[in-house]
Amino acid sequence: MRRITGLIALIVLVGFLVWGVLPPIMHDFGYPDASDMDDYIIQNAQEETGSNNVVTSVVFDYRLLDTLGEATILFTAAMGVLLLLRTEKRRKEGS
Amino acid sequence: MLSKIVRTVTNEFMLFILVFGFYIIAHGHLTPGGGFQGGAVIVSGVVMLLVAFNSQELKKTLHERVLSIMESTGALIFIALAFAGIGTAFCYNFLVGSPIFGRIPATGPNPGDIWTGGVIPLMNFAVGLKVIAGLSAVVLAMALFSSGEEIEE
Amino acid sequence: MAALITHSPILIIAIPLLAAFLTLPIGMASKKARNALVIVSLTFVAFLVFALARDISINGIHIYTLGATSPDLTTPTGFMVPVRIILEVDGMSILMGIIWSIVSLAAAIYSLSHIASETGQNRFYTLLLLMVTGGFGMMFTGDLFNLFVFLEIASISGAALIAFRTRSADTQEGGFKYIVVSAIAGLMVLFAIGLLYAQYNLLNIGALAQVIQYTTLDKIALALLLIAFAMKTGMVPLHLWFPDAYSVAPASITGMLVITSHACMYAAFRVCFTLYGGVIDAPVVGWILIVFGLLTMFVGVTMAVYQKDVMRFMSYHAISQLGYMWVGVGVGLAVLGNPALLATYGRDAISGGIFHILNHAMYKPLLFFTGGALFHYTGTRDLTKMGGLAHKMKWTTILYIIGTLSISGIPPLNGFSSKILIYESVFRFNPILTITGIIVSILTLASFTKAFHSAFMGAELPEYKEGKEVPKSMIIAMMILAAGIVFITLFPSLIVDWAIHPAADALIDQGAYINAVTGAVP
Amino acid sequence: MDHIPFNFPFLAAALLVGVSFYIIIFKKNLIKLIMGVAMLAAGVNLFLVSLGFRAGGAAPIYTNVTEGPMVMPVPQALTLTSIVINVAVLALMLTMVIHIYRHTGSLDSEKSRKMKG
Amino acid sequence: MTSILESGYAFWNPIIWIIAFVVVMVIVYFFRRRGQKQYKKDTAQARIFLCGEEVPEAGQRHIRVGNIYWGFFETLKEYYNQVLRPHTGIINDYILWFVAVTAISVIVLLIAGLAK
Repeated sequence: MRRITGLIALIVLVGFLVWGVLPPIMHDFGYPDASDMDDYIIQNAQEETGSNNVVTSVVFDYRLLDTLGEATILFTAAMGVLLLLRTEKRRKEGS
Repeated sequence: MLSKIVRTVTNEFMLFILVFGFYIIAHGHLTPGGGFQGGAVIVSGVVMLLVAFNSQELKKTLHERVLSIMESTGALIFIALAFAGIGTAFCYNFLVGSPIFGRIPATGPNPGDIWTGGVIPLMNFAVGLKVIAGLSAVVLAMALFSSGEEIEE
Repeated sequence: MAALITHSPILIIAIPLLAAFLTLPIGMASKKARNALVIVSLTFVAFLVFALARDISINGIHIYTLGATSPDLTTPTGFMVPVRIILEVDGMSILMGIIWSIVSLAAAIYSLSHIASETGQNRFYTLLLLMVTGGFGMMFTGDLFNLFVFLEIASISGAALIAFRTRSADTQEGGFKYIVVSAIAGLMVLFAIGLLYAQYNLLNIGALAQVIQYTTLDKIALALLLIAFAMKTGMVPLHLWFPDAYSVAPASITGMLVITSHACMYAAFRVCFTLYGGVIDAPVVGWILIVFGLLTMFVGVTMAVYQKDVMRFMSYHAISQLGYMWVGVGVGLAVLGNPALLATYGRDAISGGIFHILNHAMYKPLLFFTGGALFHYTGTRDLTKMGGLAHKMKWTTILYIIGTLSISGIPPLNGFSSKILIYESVFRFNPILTITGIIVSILTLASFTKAFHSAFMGAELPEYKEGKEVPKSMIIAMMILAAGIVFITLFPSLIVDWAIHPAADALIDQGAYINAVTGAVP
Repeated sequence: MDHIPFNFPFLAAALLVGVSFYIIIFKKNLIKLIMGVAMLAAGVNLFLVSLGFRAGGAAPIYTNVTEGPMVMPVPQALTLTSIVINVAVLALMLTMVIHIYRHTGSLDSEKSRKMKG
Repeated sequence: MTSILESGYAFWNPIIWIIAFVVVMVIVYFFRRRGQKQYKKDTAQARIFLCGEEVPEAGQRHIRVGNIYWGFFETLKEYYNQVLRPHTGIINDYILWFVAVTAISVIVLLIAGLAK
């Protein structure tokens, strides 16, 4: 019972996803519809950030807050792992 | 702890892995790569050490405490660089045009100049430090925990 | 001061982050300095939030472009599309921000003594501050991918905090369920962002809302976004992880998790009203929200009556209260396309839903804190082992009574004033919704009476003869929230005029949000 | 360069998402479930990074590049961020699974379950 | 007056409600004053009377949570059998519900799009 319903739901959802990414609905691979933002970045990245690597200039200048959050997430994960794997031997105020 | 051959080869290769990782970190604004990628390369070397020697051996040289301090330091440098531009706007790339990493490369294809990029190389180093410390702390903690002995904070 | 206000959106996000990075080195040196750092930073953030709220009530939407040559320069000069990340704070965001600042401060104060006997406190406070950062980022950002990043920050730190007490297996199970659910919801959000990016090559919410077409891909993306955020919110039938995660966390974290689920609800509203506002098939989506909201209300409360674990019991009540907000805002969304009905009762329904978010954010953390106080006193969450605790825990009893009356909508407390807004506006849309709401309210009162009797009433049990009232900081934290409840109780229309109606209008008025980004005339 | 039939990279991403959902739903082993989450992340990342491709485009790096179109940089940045996020999520998941196995001695999501109802 | 909340049909004012509540309390207290005078605390009058039986200990006397609302659950047993079935506590089921609800909502949205 669970298997049947699960398979039906899964097939329906993935069917919609596959249908959505096929050509009539999604743009052809390699020929995107719009690219204003990326064209602007490719043209002006060198003057604005002085970096040859446009991806790095996006990561560290145009979308720096995302990168800050990403570094924060890595920090969070390290904190969480070290928190969960901490010693339980000392009962006194640890860390 | 694996055989002596493995340990010796690991010791030799660790040097090259470190050099390669730091190269990727340092040239993040010129060639593919950056802080995260180079840090991951170096952490892969740490994992190699972890396989060759066991975790107790590695624990003598790498302490969680030191690694946590290193990670906090990297994070602090990163956010401090982000804060430094707040005169104009947060995250502003304030070093472009300044004497430090301030050169503007010629528009279009060019051979590349290490002395460009403003805060980007510095942030690459901060992120690299952070990734090295954080991921190796995670890997070491997991290895120690699953090898039965508890880590000390 | 003016510069402080100008930069306040990013400062509110960045100061807890900076404090989080500083917590571990400082905490290794001294415990008192660490606690002072946490409390002071959160207090300063709360002050900044209120200053920003005052500025927004005067000057309208506050916008902040990160890394631009000037913070209000949203698009590069001579270019129509925003390239950088933009923080956009309007009435709705700042209302959520006010809630989050108050509750996080109360939770930090509560933690001071609630986890005083545990190890690993430095990392606990670090993760708490990171969670605060994630919540503020979710509420203030105007960029879809940035929303995803902050959602992940809040989820990961929340999961690590849920599993904080590693000595028992159920905490690990709850944290694991929470992080799996969060990861999958976040990835589906990311997939939807990719679908939108593929068509419009934009990530900014305002700029997307200007050009969005409601094509087939947009419909799939809308479904993915809506259901993913609803799953993070705890909407029936996607609520199954909710009690498992909330009941095992430390009580202070549970109080904060309630607000993170409200933040996900805010994101869902933002997607429905602002991102798709102009093109959305409003009645259909509105009815989806209403139907799931009714299910949420009813199933949540009936499951709550059944529970015997005090924290699970309150978690199910949190679920059922979330249903009121879905129904209220769903009714407003259903009539979004019809200005006459919107003016008649749609705006009131949205206001009621948002007002209920505010009230729920005051009394549900209070109730979770009292549950944590019971756990702190008795060492168990099992209601069948409790009894006669009112003899020892006088303050906790009084605060529990306040929360109970408020959550069951007993006049004159604040729960009533938001529920009557929802009831009377929703009644004109469809009376069934109001009747269900009243039945759920009655069941809520019944179940809380049951819990109150079994935990507090009765003669003093022999096993709880010794022991005294919970420490002072826990009482203070509960007092803060109780004071908020009393204030909202006494001046409901003050709150509604100053905070709730601007928030509802910020949701309804899509053009203002878009203009703030693109500067185009509506 | 001509069109790739059936948008093959997008199709692969969607199918990868489907396969990983199958794993997550039907495999009771928690480690397999985590593998499913990792595969889901891989599918979404493949979708994101293939969004930015432009036919015949070079990598958006000006160092000694040949003239011509460049692929979009922003999807690559988003993919980098999402990869790191998923690394963090997986690390935390594995930690919790280690604890669950320590406590219950089972990796089966049904046997190691303590809470229900 | 900042306490009047205009809600659709009518208004809601907590101040007036509190004033009325206080007035009623005063009246109730007045009635209570005129009650039985010769009631004395801490005497045999105050002890619990259980048909002359011995009153059990505090631990036994307390009605635990399991016994409250027994009739409610007995009446709604069928409903609870139904509503408890999805609450399996297995993580796989949670994701299955997510996939199912997403699929249903996609179908609903697309059909609604076709309809107009």
